[in-house]
Formats: sequence, C-alpha cells, structure tokens
Amino acid sequence: MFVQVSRRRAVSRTVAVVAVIVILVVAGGGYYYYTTSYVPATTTPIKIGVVIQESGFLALAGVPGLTAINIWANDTNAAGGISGHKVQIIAYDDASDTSKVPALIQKLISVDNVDYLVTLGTVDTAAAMPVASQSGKILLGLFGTNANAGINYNKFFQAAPIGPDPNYDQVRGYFELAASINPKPQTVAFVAVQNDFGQQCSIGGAKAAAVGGFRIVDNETYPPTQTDFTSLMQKVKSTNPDIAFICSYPSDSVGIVQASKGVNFTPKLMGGGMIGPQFTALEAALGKSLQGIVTFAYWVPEPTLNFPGVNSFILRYEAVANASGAAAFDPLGYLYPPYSYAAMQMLTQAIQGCNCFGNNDQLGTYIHGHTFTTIGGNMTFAASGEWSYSRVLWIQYQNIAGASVSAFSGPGHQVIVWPAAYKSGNLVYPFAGWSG
Amino acid sequence: MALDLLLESIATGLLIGGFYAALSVGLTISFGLIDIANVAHPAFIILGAYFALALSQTFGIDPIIAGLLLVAPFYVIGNALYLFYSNTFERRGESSLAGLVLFFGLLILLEVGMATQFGVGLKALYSAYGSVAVSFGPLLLPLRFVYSFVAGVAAVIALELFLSRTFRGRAIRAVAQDAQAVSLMGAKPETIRLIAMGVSIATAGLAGGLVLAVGPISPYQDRLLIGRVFAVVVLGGSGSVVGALLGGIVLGISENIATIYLGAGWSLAVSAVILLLVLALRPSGILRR
Amino acid sequence: MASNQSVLSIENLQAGYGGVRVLHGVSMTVKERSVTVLLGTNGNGKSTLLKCLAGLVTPDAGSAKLSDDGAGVELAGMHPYEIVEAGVSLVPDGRRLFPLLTVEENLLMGAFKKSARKRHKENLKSMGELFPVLRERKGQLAGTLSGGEQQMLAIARALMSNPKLLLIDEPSLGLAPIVITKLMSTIKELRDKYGLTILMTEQNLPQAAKIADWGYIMVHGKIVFAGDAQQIHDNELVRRYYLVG
Amino acid sequence: MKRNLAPMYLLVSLAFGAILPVFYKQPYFYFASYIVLQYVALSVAWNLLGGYGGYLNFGTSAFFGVGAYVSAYLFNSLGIPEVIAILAAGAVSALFGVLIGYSSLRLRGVYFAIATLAATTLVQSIVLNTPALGSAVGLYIRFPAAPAIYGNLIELLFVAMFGISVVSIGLSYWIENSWIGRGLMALRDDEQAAETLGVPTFRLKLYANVLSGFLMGVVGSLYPLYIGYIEPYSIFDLGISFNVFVMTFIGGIGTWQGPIIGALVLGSIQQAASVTVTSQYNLAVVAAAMLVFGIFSPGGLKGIFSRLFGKRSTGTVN
Repeated sequence: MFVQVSRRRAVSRTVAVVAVIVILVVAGGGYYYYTTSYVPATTTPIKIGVVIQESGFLALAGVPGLTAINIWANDTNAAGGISGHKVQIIAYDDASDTSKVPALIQKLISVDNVDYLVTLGTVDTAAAMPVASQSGKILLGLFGTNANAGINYNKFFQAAPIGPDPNYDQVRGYFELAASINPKPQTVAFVAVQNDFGQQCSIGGAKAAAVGGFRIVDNETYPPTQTDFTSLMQKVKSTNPDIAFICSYPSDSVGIVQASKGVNFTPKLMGGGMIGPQFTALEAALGKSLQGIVTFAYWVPEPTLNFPGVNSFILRYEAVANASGAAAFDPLGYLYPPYSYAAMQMLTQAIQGCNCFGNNDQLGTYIHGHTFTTIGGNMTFAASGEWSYSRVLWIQYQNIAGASVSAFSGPGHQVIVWPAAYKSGNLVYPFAGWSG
Repeated sequence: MALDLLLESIATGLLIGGFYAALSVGLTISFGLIDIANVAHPAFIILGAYFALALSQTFGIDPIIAGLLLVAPFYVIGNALYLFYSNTFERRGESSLAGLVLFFGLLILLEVGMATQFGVGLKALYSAYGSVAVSFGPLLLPLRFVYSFVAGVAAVIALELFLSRTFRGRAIRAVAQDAQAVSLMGAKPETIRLIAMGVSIATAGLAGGLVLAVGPISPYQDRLLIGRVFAVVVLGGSGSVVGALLGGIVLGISENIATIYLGAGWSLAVSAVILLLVLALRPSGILRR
Repeated sequence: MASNQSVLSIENLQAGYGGVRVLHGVSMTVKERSVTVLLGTNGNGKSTLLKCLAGLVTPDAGSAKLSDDGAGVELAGMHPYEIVEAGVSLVPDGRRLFPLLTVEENLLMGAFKKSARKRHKENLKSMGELFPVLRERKGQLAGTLSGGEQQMLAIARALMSNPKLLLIDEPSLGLAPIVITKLMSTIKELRDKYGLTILMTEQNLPQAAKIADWGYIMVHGKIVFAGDAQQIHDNELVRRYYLVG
Repeated sequence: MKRNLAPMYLLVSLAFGAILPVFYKQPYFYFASYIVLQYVALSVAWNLLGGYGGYLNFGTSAFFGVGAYVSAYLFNSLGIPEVIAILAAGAVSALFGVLIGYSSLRLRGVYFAIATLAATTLVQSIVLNTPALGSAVGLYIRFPAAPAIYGNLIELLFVAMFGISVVSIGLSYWIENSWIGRGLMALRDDEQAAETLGVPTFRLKLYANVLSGFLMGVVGSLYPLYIGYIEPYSIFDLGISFNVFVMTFIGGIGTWQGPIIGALVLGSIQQAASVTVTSQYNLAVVAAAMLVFGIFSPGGLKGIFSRLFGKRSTGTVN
C-alpha cells in the first residue's frame, strides 16, 4: 500500500518536472524569438546565416570557408555595405554533425531572420536543403557534389566551379587529358575512398572512362580509416594499368602516394581526384614525391588565373591565417577560400544588380540569368544551381625542389595542364616515376 | 603473382599489427587490467602526435624518437588523470562504466583543445623514410611501418617484462584480480593503479610519435582509432599485452587479406566479423590466460 | 615453548558492518612464538576480528597493539598495507590468491613490501623448502592448484613478507582431513622451526587443538573462554560447542 | 485502482504533444525539440537492456541506422507508405536485435558492449558496399507532401516523435514494474544467482534487446524524413551511441525517469550550446556540462530531483 502511494507520487512529481522543463523550453524559445526578431527598421542589415563545420572532421574545410566569408563581410562593410545595407554574418558550428543542420538552418530562418543561407559540403548542404527550400531563401552551397540532387531547389547555388553535371564534370578533364596523349593509354585502374566525394568521383570517372574509351581494369574502394596502402597499391600495380585514377581524401592521398612510391607503381599518368595535395602541410610532407602527379584544383597561383582581385584576396587571407597564431588553417589555402569569397561576391553583385533585397524569388531568377565577375572568374549558373560550365583545373606538380612550403608557393609548381584555355605549361608524360 | 600479393599482404599486415599494438597496449593496461574504460585514450595518442610534431620540428629529431621523449611527461599526465578519476568516480565506489562519462567528456575537451591550439587542419612531418619501401626477399615493406612495428613490438616486450618481472608490474596484474588481496601484500591499490594509468598514458605518448611517423594528423583523428584499439584489446584478451600484439597482428593481416581478395572496402567488415567470431568462440580473447 | 612476551594485545575491540555490530568488545592477547587459536562456529565474528587486525575492517572502538620490541604499534585504523609494513600478515578467508598469476608470481607478490623485496630470493628458496610442492609448480597458474596446495601457497605468500605475526583465517576450510593434518603440522613447524607467532581461526577443534598453545572461544562477537591447550581440551563449553550438536 | 493513473498520464501527455503545434508555431522549436525527443526515446529504449539488465549496448546507432535505412529504402525506392515503412523499420531493427542478442548476449557485460560496437561497424560496412542503399553516396529522401492536419512536415514529425517517446516511456514504466523488469534487475545484480533462482536470464535479455531494438528502429525510421538525406557516416555515428549512454547515465541509469531527464537536460544543452556559443567551443561547453553532471550527481540527475522534491526513492520497491 505504502509502496503504491510512493510510486504514484513519483509519477506525478516526475510528470511535474517534465512539464516544467517543457514549459521552460517553450518559453525560452518564445523569448528568444521575441528578442531576436526585433530589428530597428531604418538600417536593416543584410543578414547572412551560415551553418558550417567549425569543429569535427570537416573543420579543415569549414574554418577556411568561414574565414573567407568573414573577410568578405569586412571588405563589404568597409566599402559601405551592399546598397547601403551593412552585412552581418550569423554563423553556427554544426560540429560536423549533420543531425544538427536542420534545426540550425531553421533557427537562422525563423528566429534570426537571416536573408540568405550558406552551408558547406555535400552532406550538410543536402541536410539543409529541405528546410531551406521550404523557406524559399537563397542557399549558397560551398563545395558539395550533387547536394541538390534530392530536391532540385531552384534557389540553390554552388560556389565551386565544378559544372552542370557534377560527378562527370569534376573528373572529365583527367580523362580528356589522358585521351589527348599519343599513343593513347588504354587501361585505367580506379582507387576510391568510401565517402561521398570518393564515390561520386568514381561514378563520374566511370562515365568519363566510357566516354573516353578507357577500359577499367581494376576498381578498388577503401574505407576512410585505411591504415596503409601498400597491399592495395601492390594489387593495383599487379593489374598493370596504363593510368591510375585515384579519388582520395587528404590523409589517404598521402598514404597512397607513399605506398605507390614504395612499391614503385608507375602508371603513365598518376593522379586523379585527389584532395590533399592542395593542402600546404601535405605538400610539404610529400615534397618531391608529388613531382609529376596530376590532380584537380579550382584555383592555383598561375598567371592564367590572375582574375581581378584574387591575388589581393589571397594575401589578405594569408595574413589572417598567419595572424591566427596557431596556424589554425592552411596558410596558402587555395582550395576552399577563393571560391567561398567569390560566392559571396556573386551575392553582392546580384543584390545590387537586381535591386531586389528582400525578394528571394526575384533574386534567384536574377542570379540564374546573369554572369558575375568574381575573384574566381566569371560565374554563371545552370538550372541545378551548379556552375553552367566546368572550370575544374588539372594541374601537374613540376619543379618541386624539396619539402618546404616555399617549394610549392608561387607559380610554376602547380602547372595547369588542362583545360587548354588556362594552360600554363605542358604535361610531362609519361609519369617519370618517383623522385625525392 | 597472386602468391606474392598474398605474402606481401601478410607481411605488411604483420607490420601494421605492430603499429596497432603500440596504439592499443596502453588501453590493455587501463581497460584490461585496472578496469578503467578510457575511451579518451586515442585522444591522448593524437595529443602525443602533436607534441611529437613540435619536438621534431624544434629539434629536428625523428618522430619516433620524439615519441620516446614523451613517455616520461605522459606518465605524469597519466598519474594526474588517475588522481582526477579516482577522486571523482572511483572513490565513490561506482562502476568503471560511470567513468565513461568522464572520459567521453575528456575526449571532447581534448579534441577542442587540440583544434584551437594546433589548428583544425592537417599537419604532417616530412620524413626521409615516409615513402621508402625496403625489399625483404620478394617483398616490399613500407619502412615507416617497419619502424613502427619495431617500436610497437619493443613497447610490448618492455611492458611484458615490466608486468611479469617487477614487483610493481606484478602488482598491476594482481590488482585487477583482487585489489583487497593486493593491499594485504603491503601494496596500496590506489598507488598501483596510479602507476598503471601512468604507464598506460605513457604508451600513448610513444604511440603519438608513431602516428606522426605513419601519416598526417588532425585534431579529430582519434575518432578513427577508437573502434580499432578496443577491438585489438578485446581480440588479444583484455589485460594481456602480448595478446594486444597478437590482436593487432590478426587485425592487420585480416584487413590486408580482405583487401586482396574482397577489396579494401570490405576490410572493416571482415575485421568486425573476426572480432564477433572470436567473442563468440573465445570470449576472453585469443590469449586466454 | 611459547614465551610470555605478548606480541599482540587486543582490548575491547568493537567493529561491525554498516549498522550491524559484529564484535562486542573483544579482548585477547597473542604470545610470542605461540599458536593461538580462535575458535567459534560460523558467523560469530572470528573473520571480522582478523579483518580488523589486517586493516580490512576499521574498528569502531578499542585497540589492537602490536608490540614491537617494547614499542607498541596501534593497528586499529591503519590501512592494510601499513599493517603489512608493521609486520602482520593475513592469510585471508578463501585464500584470495591471484588465480591468473603463477605460483612464483603469487609468492613474489607477498614480498611486495620494501624490506621484503631485498630478501625475496632467499625467502623464495626457504618457501621452496618448506613447501616442496610449490617449488614443483612454480610456473603453474595459482588458479589451477588443488585446494590444499592453494592454502599452502596462501600461507607461503603471507610468509614472503617476513611477518612477526601471521594471521590465518580458517585454514582447514574445505580441505580433506588428511590435507588438514598435513597443514596443521606445517603450521606447527612454522612456530617450532621459524619461531613465528600465529593467530588462526578455526571451526575444526580436534585438528586445531593438537597444535594450539592458547585458545579463545568466540560466541556472538564476545570472547567466552580463554585458556591454554590443556584447558581447551578439558573445557565443558568447548565440548558443548564442538562435540555435541 | 491507483495503478490506473498511469494510462491517464500517458493519454494526457500524448494529447499535449498532439495539440501543441496547433497553438505554438515557432518551427525552430520543433526542429530542435525533435532531436531532443529523439534522444529521449533512444535513451529510454537503451535503458531497457542497459539500465535494467546492465548490458551496455554501444550499437545504438546500428539499430537507429537500420531503422533509418529500411524506412528510407521502402519509402523512397519502393514508394511504400510511411506508416508501413516505419513499422517495417521497427520490425527489421527488432530482428537485428534478435541476431545481436543470440550472438552476443551470452557474453559478459564489457564484451557485449564491444560486440555491439563491432556489429555497428559491420552494418555500416554492408551499407557502404551496397549500391542499392546508396553506398557512401547516400540516399536523397523524396519529400513527402505536407500533412493535412498540421501546417508542415516538421510539426507532424514532432508529434510523431513525441508520441514515440511517450509510448516508450510508458513501456519502460510498465517493464520496470513487471516481472520482466524485476528479472532484469535481478540478473544485473547477480546473473548467476538470478539464474539459480529460476529467472530465465537469457530470454529476458533477449526480450529487452528486441524491444529496445524495435523502439530504436522506429525512432530511426523517422530520421530520413527529418534530415532529407542519409549517408552511412552520419547515420552510424558512434556519437549517437555515446550520447545515449551519457544521457542515460547522467539522468540516472536503471530507472524509468533517468533517461528522460538526462536526454532532456543534455539534449537541450547540446541544442542550446550550438546556437549560443557560436564557435567550436560549443562542444567544450557540452563536454564540461557532461563532466559536471557526471561528477556531481551520483545516481544521476534523477537522484538530485528526488532530493529536491524530498520524496522517498521509488527504487526501493520490494
């Protein structure tokens, strides 16, 4: 009897506690809504809501991306804002945890009342898409592949110059480059990491190989936690491909280069969709081993890519990177920052040109219909929100003197060998083997 | 050719196994012997890697040597960690699982701390032997893993000698079996655990040097190691450092053989199946004591 | 044989677990070079007394003084490892060996305290002489020994610390009569040959009485009888407890 | 007579959850609360085996992920209605629980925990190597039409997750006070003793694991609709399993209230920290909160609540 009374009281007390918590949360949310939605009417700032990876695995992309956005905001405000409106960045860290993205995006939309949204990476952008598309706000995606495939949101725009058919356009150049060689190589071996980038790269590669008439003699995938690549590269070597096509993430890229060199795997063309060599720390770690390897880039300090403003941006970016003391991110930073900045420039120009601040539909239509001049070159967009043309560059590491940052900085080390329009040097072919 | 490949994969798997053993052997002591499920152990390894990087760059020494230099300071860190743990959890008489909350919190704090102190990007050290392979008969073995294998095996041997030949070492093994009886032998169980945790974290310092010698490092890399190090500890039979070496080798070789015959994409699945099978058939690990 | 010098004097010791009082003011002495047996059936507090002496249970009141060449060391309130340092070693109830250590490693664990470490080699040798079976099985895991061998090992392990006073909790428990006989003669030998002072608890009167110099009977946490070997043998109370019912 | 109050609480709570979106419209609240409630349901489900039985499952994300993938595949690729997909997800996840249970529940505690970790890796690997499930590329979820009752999908998802949480809590309360719960607690305290007393230990553990797996699968089955895109790394994230363990632990393991309190408190802190501390330090705040709760609340927050409310512990039922 006593026990039952006690138990009942326990139930009611717990329910009371739960109810109090629920009320507090609801009230807190409401209060927050009330306080943050109040904005003085006269000097309305343009609010940019950013959900980005400041911590977790993808912070190595998120932090440089956010830094570039902040540099843009400073530049813009120093110049008096956009059409008289100051810009304000509201950024939340999703800690590389996708499940946090929808709520954060929604907070930006309905509590912070931002005007435009920015995310980074395929997974987070795809997770932001349902919420963003319902709100009808412009969503800028930095560096994702096919993130709009699920919803086909017409106000999504991709910063990276990949092209209208992302999987294919990302890697097409490598195979066109290979096809242009005389005598044309016939066989290719694929090695791809098991993540969204690696697999999309591999899918695009398969299509490009078919278009270019290459036979895939080996198709390897490996998990991102792969410890060593010696066995894998021995296996690949044993299939004796004419060219290698590697889709890898930064750490793996290092392991693959080291293992390939170790087992003396020397296809006629070595490289592919490798992320990693673009990072300064890894360039320095690999040193001369990178010599001759071909990989993609979006921007490199070659004279053919001297778009207006890009060099001064790079200098400012390096200053910020160095000022952060701990060298918090890549000091040279050619992969993520220029296009993060360029996407924001595009937004500035669109808002100014359209003169339709506050009307997302109009702005979306305007962006689709115009060309923007940015530090990343001319941006135009296809219906999917990807760039309407591909400007993925293929570079070959040449003239690498040693293993230091200076051995890679400046022009002449990452020589653009494709496409012809931006070419800054000739492909050294066949792959000369491993040095250094 | 196929036979060559198989031999090659076994040989490099063996080397990787030594590397895994070096990563896991400290956990064998904390988790296997003194019942402290330190999930933050891999975070300490990465911390060691960053310190090794700083040492290597400052003094121009090899990362493995730098890792050796870290053994003493990390021993002290381990002592401090134990004192904190025992004062907050153990003394309350709660199970070691209560400590998981502490160690998981610590894991996150270490990650954030490393990210802010050392940057979120990748760091790597240029090493002259990074992409060198040595021939061994028909086999080509990656030199950086040869070195880390040697270091890992040396660490295992040193620990095995410590645990079986010294009074303190034996007491560490004994305290896992019966702490009260240990106190009846004139040893203070808390002190023994303090030593054990010091040794455990000291190995993380060395392992950090090896991780740096093997590839690039980043602040959140510890997450990639958690599953593997616990698998190695359990495969080997928790509490057995020689078992950790065997567990590491089994894992290394099976991952490599899976790479050759099924594709590397299946290697994690294969090692998970092996772990599950070992648990089903010999729950106390390969080396049952 | 036994001298009149007392090694241990217990006075009015009270102890218990939580709210349950087990020892209600126990007083007794243990003379040098004697075998003192604490008799009593299960649940009367014998083990608790030994645990108090070894530091595993902290007494609520009273004292237990170890005389160390005139100077007295108060055991009550000391930690187990300090008590070992002071020269008291307990062979616990259920032996509490380290089953996954070898016989030799168990013995070496017994020599953990600093003063014993220096002498561990010679002690190991004398244990081999005292218990030849342990020498034969020194590489075997302790968990695989028979019950009698385990008891021998437990005693030998406790001796490795060179104690002045050896406490043995129910050595005969669970052993076959023939093994018990052998064990008792070994304990006797410890006193006779090595001059050790031994306090042991027992339920098995006939076996224990053979080697005991002094005996105490404990009932419900109180000493109800004390006497020398002959008195134990003749006592009515002892008879009632052990020979009848 | 007094027992009958529990169903009433259940119904009142369900009604509260169902009506809330009619009156309160801030969508951010529903997006954030959904994740908190998801953790409530997962923690309550986890507690069935982990709390009462003492068998720690570190494969929460595997059950959750199986649910997510089954529902995404059925709903997305085969066009099967959501409700059926959700139940099927729960069923498959429960079946997964049977498999894990038969293969691993005979293991001692720590080894069971490791086995569940290995099982998570295995399931993740299988998905990574299965093109039909999107492999590493992931699956984009077809966006279902806005529901008739509520203005938008998130409100419906919130109501559904609220309902799942409440039902899980009801089940957990019922189990705690039934022979199953008593048997589990007995085996947690001393499995051999429980066995000799005639408690069917293995069967009870299996029941708990299957029910727990079913609930986790159902919780997971809604997630694709919430996130819009699933891929193996975020779905089978070890962080989910750790979160659930930590929440249950700091709330008060082995009581039906503990996981609710823990998930509400820590889950809310996680959500709040990510929007108030807008830098990577938000994780440090969460970690610090974990440490503080872990260190200063023996017996979990539930213990603190009990003391604050000055009531006799409910745990001392004989």
